[in-house]
Amino acid sequence: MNPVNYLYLAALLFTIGATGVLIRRNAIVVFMCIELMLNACNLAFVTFSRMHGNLDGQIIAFFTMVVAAAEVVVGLAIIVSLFRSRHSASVDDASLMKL
Amino acid sequence: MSATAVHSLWTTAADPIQKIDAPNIEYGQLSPTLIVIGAAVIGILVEAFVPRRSRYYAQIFVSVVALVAAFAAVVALAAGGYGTTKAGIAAMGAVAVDGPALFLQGTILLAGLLGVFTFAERRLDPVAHGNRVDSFAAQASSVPGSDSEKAAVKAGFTTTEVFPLLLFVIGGMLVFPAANDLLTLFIALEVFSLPLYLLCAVARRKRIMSQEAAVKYFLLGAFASAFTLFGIALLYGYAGSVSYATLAQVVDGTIETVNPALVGTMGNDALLLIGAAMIVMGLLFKVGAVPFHMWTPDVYQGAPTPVTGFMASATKVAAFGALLRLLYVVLPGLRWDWRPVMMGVAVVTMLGGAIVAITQTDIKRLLAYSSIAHAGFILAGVIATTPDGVSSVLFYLAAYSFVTIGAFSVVTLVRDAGGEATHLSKWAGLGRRSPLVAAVFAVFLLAFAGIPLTSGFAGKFAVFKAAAEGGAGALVVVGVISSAIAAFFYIRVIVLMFFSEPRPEGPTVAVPSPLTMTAIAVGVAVTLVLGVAPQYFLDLAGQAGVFVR
Amino acid sequence: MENLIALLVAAPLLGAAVLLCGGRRLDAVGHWIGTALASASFVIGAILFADMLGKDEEHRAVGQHLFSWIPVEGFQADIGFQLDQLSMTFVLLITGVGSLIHVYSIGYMEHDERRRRFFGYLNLFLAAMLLLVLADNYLLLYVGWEGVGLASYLLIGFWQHKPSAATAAKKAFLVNRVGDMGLSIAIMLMFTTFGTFAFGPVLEATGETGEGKLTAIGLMLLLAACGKSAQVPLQSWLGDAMEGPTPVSALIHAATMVTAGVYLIVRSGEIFNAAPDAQLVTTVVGAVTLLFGAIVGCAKDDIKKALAGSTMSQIGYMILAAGLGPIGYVFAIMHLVTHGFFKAGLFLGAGSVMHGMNDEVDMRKYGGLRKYMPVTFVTFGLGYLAIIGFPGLSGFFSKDKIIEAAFAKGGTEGWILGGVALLGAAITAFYMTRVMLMTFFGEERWRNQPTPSPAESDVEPAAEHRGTHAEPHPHESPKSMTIPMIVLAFGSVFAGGFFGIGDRFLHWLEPVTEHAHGHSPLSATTVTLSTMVVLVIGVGLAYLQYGRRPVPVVAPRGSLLTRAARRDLLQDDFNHVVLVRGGEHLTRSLVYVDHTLVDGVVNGTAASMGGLSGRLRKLQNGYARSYAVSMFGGAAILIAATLLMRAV
Amino acid sequence: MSFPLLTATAALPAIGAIATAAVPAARRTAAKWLALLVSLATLALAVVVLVRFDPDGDRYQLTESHSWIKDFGVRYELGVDGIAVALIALTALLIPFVILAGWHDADPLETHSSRWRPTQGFFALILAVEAMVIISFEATDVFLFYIFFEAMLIPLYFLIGGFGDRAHAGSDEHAAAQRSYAAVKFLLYNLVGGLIMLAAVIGLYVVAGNFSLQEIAEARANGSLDMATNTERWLFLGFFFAFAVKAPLWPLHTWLPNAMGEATAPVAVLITAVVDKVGTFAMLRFCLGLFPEASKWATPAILVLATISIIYGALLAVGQRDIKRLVAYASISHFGFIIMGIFAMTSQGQSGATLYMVNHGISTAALMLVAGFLISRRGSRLIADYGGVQKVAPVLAGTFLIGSLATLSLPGLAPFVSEFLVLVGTFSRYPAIGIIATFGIVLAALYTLVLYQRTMTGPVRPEVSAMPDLRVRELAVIAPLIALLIFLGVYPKPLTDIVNPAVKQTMSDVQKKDPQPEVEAVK
Repeated sequence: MNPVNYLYLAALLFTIGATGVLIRRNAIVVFMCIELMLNACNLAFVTFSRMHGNLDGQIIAFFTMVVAAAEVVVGLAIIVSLFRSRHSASVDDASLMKL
Repeated sequence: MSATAVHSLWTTAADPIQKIDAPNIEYGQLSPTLIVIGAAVIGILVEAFVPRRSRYYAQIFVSVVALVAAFAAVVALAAGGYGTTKAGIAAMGAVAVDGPALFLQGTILLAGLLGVFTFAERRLDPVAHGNRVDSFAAQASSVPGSDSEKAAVKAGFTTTEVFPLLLFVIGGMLVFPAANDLLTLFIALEVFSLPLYLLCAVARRKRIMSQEAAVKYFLLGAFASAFTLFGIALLYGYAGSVSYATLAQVVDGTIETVNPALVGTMGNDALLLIGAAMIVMGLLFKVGAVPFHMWTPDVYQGAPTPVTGFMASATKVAAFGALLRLLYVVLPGLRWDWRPVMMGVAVVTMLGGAIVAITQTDIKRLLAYSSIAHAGFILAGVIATTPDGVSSVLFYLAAYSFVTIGAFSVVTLVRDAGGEATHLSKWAGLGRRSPLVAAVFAVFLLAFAGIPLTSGFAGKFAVFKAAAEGGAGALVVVGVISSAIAAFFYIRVIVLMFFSEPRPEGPTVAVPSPLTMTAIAVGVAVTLVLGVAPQYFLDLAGQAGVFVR
Repeated sequence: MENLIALLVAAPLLGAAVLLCGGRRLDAVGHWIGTALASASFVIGAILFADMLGKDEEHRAVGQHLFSWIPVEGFQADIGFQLDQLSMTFVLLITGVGSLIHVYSIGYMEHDERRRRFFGYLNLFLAAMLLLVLADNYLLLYVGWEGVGLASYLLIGFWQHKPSAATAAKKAFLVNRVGDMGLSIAIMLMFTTFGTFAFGPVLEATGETGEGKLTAIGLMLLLAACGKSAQVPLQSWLGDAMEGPTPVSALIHAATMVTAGVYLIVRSGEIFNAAPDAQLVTTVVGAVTLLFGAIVGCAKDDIKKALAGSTMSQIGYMILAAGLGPIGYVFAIMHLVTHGFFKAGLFLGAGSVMHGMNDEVDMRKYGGLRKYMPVTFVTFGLGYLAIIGFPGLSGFFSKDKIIEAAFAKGGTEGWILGGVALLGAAITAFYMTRVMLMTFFGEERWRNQPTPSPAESDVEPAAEHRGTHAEPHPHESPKSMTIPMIVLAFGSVFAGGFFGIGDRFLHWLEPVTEHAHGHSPLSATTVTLSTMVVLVIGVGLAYLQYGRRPVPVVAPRGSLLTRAARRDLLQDDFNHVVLVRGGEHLTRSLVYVDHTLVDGVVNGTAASMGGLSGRLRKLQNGYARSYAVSMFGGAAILIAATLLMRAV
Repeated sequence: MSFPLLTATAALPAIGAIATAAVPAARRTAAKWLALLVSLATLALAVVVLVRFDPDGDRYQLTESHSWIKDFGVRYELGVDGIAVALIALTALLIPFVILAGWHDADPLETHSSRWRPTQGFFALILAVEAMVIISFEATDVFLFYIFFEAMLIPLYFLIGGFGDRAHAGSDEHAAAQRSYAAVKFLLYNLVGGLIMLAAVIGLYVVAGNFSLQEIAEARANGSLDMATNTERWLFLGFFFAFAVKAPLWPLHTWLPNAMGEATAPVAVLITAVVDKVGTFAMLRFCLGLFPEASKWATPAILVLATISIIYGALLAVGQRDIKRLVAYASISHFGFIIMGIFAMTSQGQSGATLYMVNHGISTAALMLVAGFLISRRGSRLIADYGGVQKVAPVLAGTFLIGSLATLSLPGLAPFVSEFLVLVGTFSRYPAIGIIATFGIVLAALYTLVLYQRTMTGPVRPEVSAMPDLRVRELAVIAPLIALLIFLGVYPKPLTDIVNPAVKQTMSDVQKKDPQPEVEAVK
């Protein structure tokens, strides 16, 4: 099957993720959507790697996973601490600072 | 592409992998980064093994030594001609060691050093239970207002982790402007972003706001870096490589051996353009350009002021460095596509930042918006696409970062019962109560406003001149107009400090330790020196104005 | 010898400087210093006069160049003097009458604690006036011109605590400034036309330029003359100027300064000769003013204002004569001199009367004063006879000649001008007789008059110390005042004859002004006779009105003309409504415009900027997701734009 | 190389400013004396400049030239022509009087905290302004000029906003609000002007490649640098705008009345008599020097604006109720004359304009300082609050009158010479404009005499009945100024001798010849 379709899939996933970030309130969910976007990127990388026949893309994918993991660590830490002090994970509640 | 072609690709890809020869790393040329990262690791070990009482001093020692050493290394490299004649690519093409890189690394290291000083400041907050305290939470994990927090304060805990975190940030920033392939760029981006998110979250006072700032910064930052990553993917797809050199050749169409498998994608400029745009967007987010600026005010306000100061200066330096390299090394062939777009961004950034700042009432938010406006000015220099443009931007960044750190350090001094008194109304009559502090802050504000004889003017003149020579006269006019608008609110603060009667319940000005004093003093000194006799530094920036390809 | 010329000016200038900077320690001797220096410059004048008489006509004009004043590329202004017969005439008149009036003032201002300053101002005036008549170029003349204006401003407003005085002074200066504008424009025109504004070169070169330019210059000079000499339409200030102390009115507003306009025109004779239109306008102005002043003079009950009207009218005669060109110049100057004598005398007389009457100025409260102040009566009477042109006295010769010249102008103009001049003579006779009768004859209306006097509202300090406002006790004035009056009386009696008989004055002045004998349609005798006739008529009418019938203490309402004349023929009202009110409205509205419009635009921009800012910052609503939206949108735009750039 | 006289003249007050600021809080009087001495020393140096300057020598003399910011093509180039020398002398002359007149203006109030040292600040700022003004007169490098042209706003801003007129109608808060409004308005107006000029300065660099007045002039002369007509016009407008704000020219004038009204009289003098001259001076040196063609192109419009300023300023002066604002509007009218003289493009006009700058400086100083003394006595700026002052304080009234007469440019006083020259110069090329402008002299008489009448004459008002006459210090301020007014009115030759050659140079810059009289009169 034509690998280009995987690219379309990747784009689709990326868009879904982005949309999720825009519409979901729960910080965790938002964060998961971001993870989804990262994975969309991974898919794109491996697809291109496959198309170009060089391995860079696949290596980058590994890096991306590591970065994603690190992001999870930091992100969850922050979100959890916020949750504990506010008893809510809604990103909309966190709007003390504005204007 | 046809199935057979794909098959052939597959077969080639499936060849038994020949043995990988070990990469050769130019440790000397990478030494600044290595030193800082290493120090950061040591810092972690310190956290693990050194007893709590002496950690603080140990950490300061490690950080300061590391940063000084790294700076010395940078100077040595520059002196060794790596900035000019011997400029080259290191680490198997991953990192460039050239003029801009070294100049920016030097700037970042100095900013970092001042950052460490402000981080380590322990005289401002009143002594709690016999322990001097800094601007960071006693125990970041404890819930604000909870008993555990009180206990932590009582026990005199302090979050000394901020120092290694800071070192990691600096390490990432050192790589960021030097990154010579997209992967390194991305990694560096994350390396300095993630610790920064954490640093935003650990304020001692107003912790809720601090955490909120961290969340916002984190979510939006991650969102932005996702875009960047996707952009990288697309560029990779376009050129089949993430190395700047190759990309540049492909973009220029000067590549000699075209891999047949790439013909299909290389023809597809959509990949290139969209990818480039997305990467640039990620960088614009970091520099805080409109419309990717909205995190700036909130984060600047919520984060602990020392962090804000460091972030405001160093992040801009690193991000603009990366942006310059990307645009000048990878995408010069695309100049006619991105220049108009960037011009648009620059215009809205300059005007937007200046206009919104007019009605701000919180000093930290005010400075945030002013930093946005300044990002616009710097973009004007970026757009010049001439060596002059590069050097002018470098100069501006150096000048700007010191003014910023100084200004935020002054903000940490003005305090009342609730910690820093950042609401402008509380600054009324500061000039009457403590003329010196007010005068110093006035100097910084005038530098921001670009009044002659301050570094701000020299920098502004440099970028506008470059832009005008680069044929962006319109930008200069807009820049001049927005400078006029911006002048209005800087002056408002000065009026407030000097011409309005002090409030009886007004804030007090804490007398800082030599650490913060150094930071402020250096800020003032650099501001005036770069304002009155900028030639030497202009020369530096001028020599450093050439990227290695 | 000519190096003395500078001293003429220097002496009184020194006096002014000393007296004004000297401070209180000079109070005791101030008046003596002032008088001494004034007389000194008279002596110098006399010496120079003697010297001049010694020379033959061609070489009488002498000059003295002091130094280069404003040397600028293509523009040369010098401080230099020129003394010819014309200037000399004025020098003698100014210093002579001036010195007399200094003497007179010693007595008149005796009780004023600011007497020193008064004399300082008088000296300043003398200096400026001499500078005016001695200057050898128009710019320096301009300096004197405004200098006398300043002096007159200071002296009219000498009793500054009286609002009326201050206002009058300001008015005088302003109206004069309008005239000065004319002078400065004239000078500019000369500069652009001739490249210079020194008398010599300009007047010699008149032939080389078009009549248009010259007419323009002439009219501008005339404007200046109107301001200084209180000619219609700029005459309104003279009446109010009577607020000043009487010696000032005598010296500045009768004898000397107000005649500067005549000097200017006669001095610029060549220009006017070459510009008939300008001349015509000049004669018209003169004729109109002549009647205007006379009519006003008939209606005023304030003795000084009546005399002021008369002054206006007499100067009208001179301007008229000057407008006639070569046939008139000499007579203009001659009348100027004689007028200087008798009008100064009359004013001093009036002052002496007021002096004896608690500074009462309303003639209706006078009457029958002749037995109380005989000297004043006699001198005043002689002055009276002189001005109405009683045969043999000064006025007779000088005025008569002017009327003759007016007819000699020829054509309808001639008839009209001549007629007006005659009519003027009649009215002059009328109002002067009126003054005479009301003041010195009739029953003593000042007895048991209801006090306080109307002068109460604004009392001169001179009166304050004289205290009592009860019934006045008319008495003769001290010697220091009577002697100058007597001297002037001599002048008013004999000057005319001395000048007129044998055309002495004509020959004296001819080399400067050149003289042409016009061909009068009427013989000299006819003119003289007709003058006599109108004279008798005028006096007769006045006698019937004021001699036979008792004069009411309170002025009757009077005819429309009378009421108008009392108000200076409504000219002031016109000014008030049109200029003052209009000006006030203009400035007030401009202030408004400046504040709302010019300033408003800027403030408005600032405000709108603030509003925009306020609206934009609403976008910063604190919700991370909306920030994300903006980023997403931004990214979309960025991508779209990039693609678009490629597309186009 | 010889002793850097010009640098010294500018540096001395700068150093003095720092020294004065450093005087400890308690030693207030010492600070005053220090400032006074420094200003006098500066005056001495200025006199040396005046002497060393040879009117018939090169155009720019006592020149100094050092490399400064190579990358911006900026050199530290100083040099003076006759015009600059005259104005430097004026500045150095006026500052001591300003300091002396403001002797007590900045004494701290009880309310001030002990660390607040207004007095030191006040005099230090004045000296700082002097230094910057002087160097901007000396600069022959556009960028160097620009830097100080802009930088001098800051000390002035603090002078206006920080040391307002204590005789203010209304409460302290109201006064403070008024003050900071005036200060901000002043700063923003001039800053905007300056920033627009900055754009033009950059443009100039792009076109010319350096900022040296002489080099650019030469380059234009020998054709190696030719600006496109439009470029030149835009650059000209950029420069002129800034100078017109500073000057100030209608309709950019509205900051001046506020600034002069709210500032203390000495500071007001500093603004209008010294600082604003930089604007007009710069028109003469930079607008005409760098952009002759564009200047000629813009002349008609500018002359119209100048004429409006003359009449408009005078009319508004008539309408004012506040003494200092009245003087401010009078100054606007006078600046109209100066600008008119500059752009009339005749020798008389430009010499007149230069003389006008000097004379206006002196006359306004005289009038404004006396007004300041008057105001400080009564504690009010409103004309209506005065009356009959001449009876209780004759000397004050007398000096005030002389100041007024100078303002209405009475012949015999200095301003007359310059005003007449300007009028003649304008008239000879643009008769209509010359005549309209002449109306200004009538209006001038109106507003000055009305002011004098309302304040000084009439019955004595009870509030002023106890008013003391001028003190020795105040006389020491006024007397020399008046003497100077009279001297320059009678014998301006020394001044004209210095100025004329410079004007000839400027005329040759713009390649204009004086209109010749139609008749060459026999001399």
